[in-house]
Amino acid sequence: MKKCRILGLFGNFDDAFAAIADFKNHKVDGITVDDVTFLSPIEHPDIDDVLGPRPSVIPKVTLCGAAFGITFGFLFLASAQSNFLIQPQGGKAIVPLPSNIVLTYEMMILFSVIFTVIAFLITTRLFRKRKSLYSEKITLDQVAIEFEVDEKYIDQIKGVFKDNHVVEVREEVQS
Amino acid sequence: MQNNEVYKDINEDLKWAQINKDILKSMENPRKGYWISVAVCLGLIMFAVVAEIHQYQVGMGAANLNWPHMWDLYIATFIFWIGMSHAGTLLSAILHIMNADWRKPIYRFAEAMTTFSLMTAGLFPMIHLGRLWNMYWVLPYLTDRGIWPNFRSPLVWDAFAISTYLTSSALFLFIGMIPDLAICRDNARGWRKKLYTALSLGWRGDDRQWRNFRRTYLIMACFLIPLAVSVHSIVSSDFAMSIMPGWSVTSFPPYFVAGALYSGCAAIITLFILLRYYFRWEEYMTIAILEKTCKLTFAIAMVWTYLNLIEFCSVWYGHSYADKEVLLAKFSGPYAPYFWGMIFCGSVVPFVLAFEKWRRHLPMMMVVSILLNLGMWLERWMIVTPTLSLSYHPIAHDVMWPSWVQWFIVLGSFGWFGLLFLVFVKVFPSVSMYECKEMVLHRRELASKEISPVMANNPGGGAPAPGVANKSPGVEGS
Amino acid sequence: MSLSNLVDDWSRYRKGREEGGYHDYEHMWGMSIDLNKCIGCNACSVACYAENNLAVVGKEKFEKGQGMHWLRIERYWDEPDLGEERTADFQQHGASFLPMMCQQCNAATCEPVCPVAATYHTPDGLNAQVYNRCIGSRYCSNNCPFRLRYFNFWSYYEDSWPAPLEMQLNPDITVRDKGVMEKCTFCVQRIRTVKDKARMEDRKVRDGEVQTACSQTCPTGAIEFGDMLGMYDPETGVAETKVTKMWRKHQVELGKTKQNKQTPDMRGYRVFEFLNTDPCVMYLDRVREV
Amino acid sequence: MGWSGVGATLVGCDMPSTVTLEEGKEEVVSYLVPEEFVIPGVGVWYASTCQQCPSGCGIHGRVREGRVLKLEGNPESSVNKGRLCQMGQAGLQAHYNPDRISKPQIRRGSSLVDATWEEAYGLIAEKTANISGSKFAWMTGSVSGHQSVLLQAHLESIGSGNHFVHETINNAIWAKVSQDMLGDSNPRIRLDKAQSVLSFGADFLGTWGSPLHFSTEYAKFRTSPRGTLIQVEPNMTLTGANADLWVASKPGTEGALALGIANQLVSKHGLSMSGLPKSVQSLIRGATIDETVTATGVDADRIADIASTLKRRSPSVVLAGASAQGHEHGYQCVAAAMVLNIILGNIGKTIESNGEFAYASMAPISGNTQSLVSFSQAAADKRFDVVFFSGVNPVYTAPKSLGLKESLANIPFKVVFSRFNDETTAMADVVLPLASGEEDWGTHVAPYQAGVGEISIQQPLMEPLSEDTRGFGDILLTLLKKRKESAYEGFADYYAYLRNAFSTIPAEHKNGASDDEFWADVLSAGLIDVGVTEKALKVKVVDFNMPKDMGNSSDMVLAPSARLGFWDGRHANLPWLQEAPDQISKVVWDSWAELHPSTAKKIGVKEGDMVTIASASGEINVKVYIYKGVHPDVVAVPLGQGHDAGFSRYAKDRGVNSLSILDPKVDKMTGELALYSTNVKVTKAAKTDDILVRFGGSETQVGRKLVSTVPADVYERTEGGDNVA
Repeated sequence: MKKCRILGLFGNFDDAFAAIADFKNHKVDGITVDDVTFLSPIEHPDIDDVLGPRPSVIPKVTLCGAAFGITFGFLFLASAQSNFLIQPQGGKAIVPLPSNIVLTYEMMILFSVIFTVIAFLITTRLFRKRKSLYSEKITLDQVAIEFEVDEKYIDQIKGVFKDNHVVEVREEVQS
Repeated sequence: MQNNEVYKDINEDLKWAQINKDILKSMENPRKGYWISVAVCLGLIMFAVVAEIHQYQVGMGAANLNWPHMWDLYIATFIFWIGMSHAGTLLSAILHIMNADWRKPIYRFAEAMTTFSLMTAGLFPMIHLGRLWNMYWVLPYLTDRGIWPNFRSPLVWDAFAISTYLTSSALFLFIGMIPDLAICRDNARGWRKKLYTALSLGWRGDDRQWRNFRRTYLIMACFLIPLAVSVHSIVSSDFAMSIMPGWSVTSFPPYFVAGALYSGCAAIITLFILLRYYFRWEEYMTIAILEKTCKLTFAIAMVWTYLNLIEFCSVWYGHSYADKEVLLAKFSGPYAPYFWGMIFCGSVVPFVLAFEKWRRHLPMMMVVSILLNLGMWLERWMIVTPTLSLSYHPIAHDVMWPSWVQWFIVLGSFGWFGLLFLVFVKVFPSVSMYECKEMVLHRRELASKEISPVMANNPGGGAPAPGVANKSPGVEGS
Repeated sequence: MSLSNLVDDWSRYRKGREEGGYHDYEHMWGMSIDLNKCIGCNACSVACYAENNLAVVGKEKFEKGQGMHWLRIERYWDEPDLGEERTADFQQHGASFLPMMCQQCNAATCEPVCPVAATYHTPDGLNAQVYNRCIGSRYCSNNCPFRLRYFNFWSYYEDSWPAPLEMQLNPDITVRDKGVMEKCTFCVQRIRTVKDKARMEDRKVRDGEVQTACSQTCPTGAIEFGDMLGMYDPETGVAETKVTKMWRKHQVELGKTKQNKQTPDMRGYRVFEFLNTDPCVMYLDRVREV
Repeated sequence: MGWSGVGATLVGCDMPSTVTLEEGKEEVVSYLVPEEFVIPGVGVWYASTCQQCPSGCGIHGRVREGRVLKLEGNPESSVNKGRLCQMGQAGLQAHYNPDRISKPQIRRGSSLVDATWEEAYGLIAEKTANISGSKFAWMTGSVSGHQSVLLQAHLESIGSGNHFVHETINNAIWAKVSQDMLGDSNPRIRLDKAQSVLSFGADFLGTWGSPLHFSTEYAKFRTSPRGTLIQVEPNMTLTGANADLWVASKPGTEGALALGIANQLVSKHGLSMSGLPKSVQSLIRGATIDETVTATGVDADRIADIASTLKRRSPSVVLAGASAQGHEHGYQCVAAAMVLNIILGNIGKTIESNGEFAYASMAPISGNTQSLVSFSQAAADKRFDVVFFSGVNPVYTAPKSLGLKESLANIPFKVVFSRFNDETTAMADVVLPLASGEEDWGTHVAPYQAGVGEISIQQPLMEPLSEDTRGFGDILLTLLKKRKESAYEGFADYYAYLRNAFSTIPAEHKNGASDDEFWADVLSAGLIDVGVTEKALKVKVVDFNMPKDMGNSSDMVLAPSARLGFWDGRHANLPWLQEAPDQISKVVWDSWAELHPSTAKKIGVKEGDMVTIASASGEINVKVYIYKGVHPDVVAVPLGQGHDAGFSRYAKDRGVNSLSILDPKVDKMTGELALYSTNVKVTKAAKTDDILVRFGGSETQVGRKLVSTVPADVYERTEGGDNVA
């Protein structure tokens, strides 16, 4: 039982979408649309409809970032201010809300952004060693469908690709 | 409707491969003009460095600052650069959220402008410090002395806001660039290959990446907008929070933000024309987009003018003699020429933008945009200096003109900005390729929808009609 | 310490809130300057130069407005209150002199704007300037309506005290280098000397024991200097000093933007009172026979 | 930054608290601990006497680590009662001045070269070996105390009586008039008693008599019941700037105005002239209001107003100073003022006797300008072979028209005792470097003392900065020893001499203390009151006449007014005073010409422009300052600047010396230089790049309430009766 990776390059979105539609309709049993990895030079506006709903955690992370920014920001300021060796304000508020609100606001944005970016880097699995199955055409003008499946499906998948005027097919057997 | 045919935002028949080719070309072997401009920038920087070293050694007196003119061009120019940084956010964030896709070909360099003008602005607070070497005391770091900056001070707010803004906008610029970096990676060789491989972080454009990319980009845009507004409000509070006549003006925050967007847009027009001319990017930086930008600028110009009037009125009806004196001094005092210069550049010149004929006339737009920025710079100066010359205590009434040191450093800042930008355009794609592709695709679909209303109620998922199919990119692209 | 410090600070803050104002002052140094007596002779100003190591900047720099006169005598020719006289073709009532030193505001506008807290309010009620903390952002000076803060635009020490002039420098205070803001301190070194003495002898500082250089030298005794804590905060039971009496007599009170005097004709006033910086220096109207 | 924040809360627990050294804790929190918490060193205070002007104020010097750091007034001193003026404060800079002469110098050919004291003394001894007294002269500033005693002794030892005592700023004529009319050259002025003061150019807050003393008196004068000050002068002095009524009068007409006022007092207010000689009475009768108006240009109701004020607000004092006495008929002007006093019956009320100082030999000898004139004459006549100069700078203070500088060449041997290489020193044959006022021993008797006879002690506040400077007393002593060893061999140095002098002081002054205790007391007090012999003023009006033509020429008049600051120019080398803005014009580091706006308009100049002021005896170019405090026919150029390059790095190339272009006119009666009687032509000159630097961005308060003024009656109503001093 070997895992095996296959990638089909298509000349345009419509062929690719058609192929995906086929998988949707279980042309190959055992393969669902969820196994499809779709590579493209741009994000096609209709991609969600084609591939069906696929969730993203980023907004939640951002929310955490914001929350952290607010709490940490304010606490940090407050602790710093209240630890001032000499109270420089001669009787005025030690933890002045107006200025702290301003600064906390900045902190919130800063941490939200940072968290978002980190989340992005993680969820998109960047920094990974590049997969051998990749065509530079993808950043040019072609789209691709990739599967990582059991050996036995390969031929059927190829079939579906062929039906939808695939331009090029690459496969690779993992040891 | 002949015109609309001529002036399209972008030509939807543009081939994707062509886009890659055109943009990537801009990053290759520079021409003579490039090196000349680099040399000029370096020259300016050199002068500024000399001036700064001199000032560092002998003291701020070298800048011809005095009592009561403790601040002058440094702070004015600082505000100017901060302001300029706002345009990038406007184009990339606000217009992105508002789905104005004509921004796509031009927002990349605008964003770069944001980052670089921030990097320039950041220099000025340091340059203007009397004890530059203790600059870091403004940051809240732990010391065994157990002391912190004074969080009440608007200057500390500046430090926070600007560092936040710089971080965020730099990240925003970078994230937005990743897919293009991938394109560069796939087309580059040699050291560039290594560079882009590293920078593109292994982007391969699969649907997961795109999906999260879109979300991230949107979210960051959402945060960047309030951030930009807050940053310039805070900068304005350097003045609004004081009690000096002509500074403690309640309407300053919006006034500053408007001014910021204004100068930013003007700068974008300038760079737009330069890039279009230099890289022959008529296909991407089209007259239609320029027109849209100009209209936007005009709108902001009017807002700015309005806020200006508001300020004058509130001072006038405020019945504070000192405020009135400062205002009158601006009108008729020694600073009057500069003040009226600012009014002319800021409120009169923009009316040129109201005429289609001129909007499409590139040299004219070039001149106008530069005038607008000049006006904006004067505005900042007219905010800072007259108040210092003429505040509450008459014994300190005095007029002072900046010395060569200040002028050199101010000019040098333009050199510094220019240099950063010049490096950018050669190392990074200054037009967003993937978004141009999106734009092309989108326009094409609109066009196709015009052709066959059937498509309108037929979501892209279904099998496309042949007529449409052969319009899809692959066929022509390959 | 930080926790205890936090608690201290907080309780002090609460206390201040309840009692309406800051009440942990040890002193509240203040002045009253009688413009009826001031003859504008400059003695105070020069005394200040001598006491506080003020740099002599020379003609060129003075012309640029980079002089370091902590205490300046302002001279005005007009008399707004005797308007009609302005049209006369002679200066019939002489000049109007105004000695101006740091007003040591209790609600100082310079304090909140300093990014590094280099200027702050001491328990003595003084508006302190920490030279070695100052980074020279000069915001404080910009925000001082009296323009009483002076900046070291140059390294004055290099040529202001050619030998042996430097032997005159007062060792109790520093000579400031370039890039630092400075201003009148109410001769804080003198205050310290007296406070230390008082502490040694385990007693309170007596009235008139501290004298600033200007008030000590003033030929006509126009400048009164003393502790006003008794007036600011009666609970402390600090005795009424000469200065406090003057303030009371002229019905001027700290912490007011507008004085409501029983006898409006009493001469006391504070410059730019309406700005609510709450200066600790009261001036008494100049008097003229008209 | 985030991590540091975390650190703040977690790690923060062992951070130093707000402790300071004197609280005995170890940690010193730098960077937020201000000057406030530096522990000041403890200074030691020594009493001495100020040498900055002849007034002889008592001072306290703060000494630390053997350096004198600050001067304050000596509260014990009746002269300044613990106060000090800016010149006194700046005494430190005269002491620490970088341009002080540190070695004796002897002229070799055209230049002065450093020498040893032996050489200098040797040379002096040789030159004065067998000189006839008439060929020798001393020229000094005002001198008193034991220095005076030794100086007289030195003159005797040579058998000479030539002692020229020169001060440009003096009230010699006032003294003369008082002597003639009251029998006391130095009457006591009771400002504290007076209800009104009419001052004809007597700048008693700045330069007249004993400025600091009168300033303290002025404070009393101004407290309720508040006295009225009326100042009549051609250009505003510090006193004028504080006057309730400032009247501009053409120089020379002060006397006429005084008589006019007298006339008013007699005719309108029924004061009697009995006791005045007929001539004076007729003078007064002659000075009708119209006469006076035409003569003085002061309008009638103003004169009437002054008269009634003097009557109403009695007792009053009428004073006369520089601008009144500086004329060929200066004596008459002052005399007229004194007559006013007599008519107003101020003698005995506000003008009393100061008494006679007990020890005549130590009594102050006040300088004048007559001595300068006669000395220049003598020098021109080649009457002297050897002249000693000390505490004077005649080459600077003498008008060029006296030709002193040239005639000094006629004096073969000039010895100058000096601290600075001033104009006179530059012409010396031998320069003896003097110790500064803070290094020297001495005793001084203030020329003006309010009814007391104080001998003020001058003691060194620190070691001499240069071992090659000598005290004035020491030098005199050495010179005397060289002449008659026997009399002075007992005294190792001047200190020994003084010490001895004080041990021989009559016992009643020691009130029981042992000799050493007494000496210690005197030193710590800084002075000793030896009392005065009472004497009463005897009014005896001498008759005088008032010339009809009082310099009413078409030309303008030059007013070389003096200021508390540079004094007669001797302090131009003190940076503090150079940088202290002039009290009136607020000019720094420069000299200027004061013009009335109307005059300026006529000449066509505005502030900062250059004008040429030309008299018969020369011309000066100076920048103008325009204000309403000067008579339209007068151009005032305050003294102080215009020194030779050698004098001081601080006075170098600064301004002009207005004394230099004065005409050689003198007061007919006393021979005093007529400082205020030089006619000049003022014309616009080419602008130079060197600008007039003034302090202050505004001459007016532009609507702010900075200095507000209340009428005196309001003041009386609210604060009448009490004296918050």
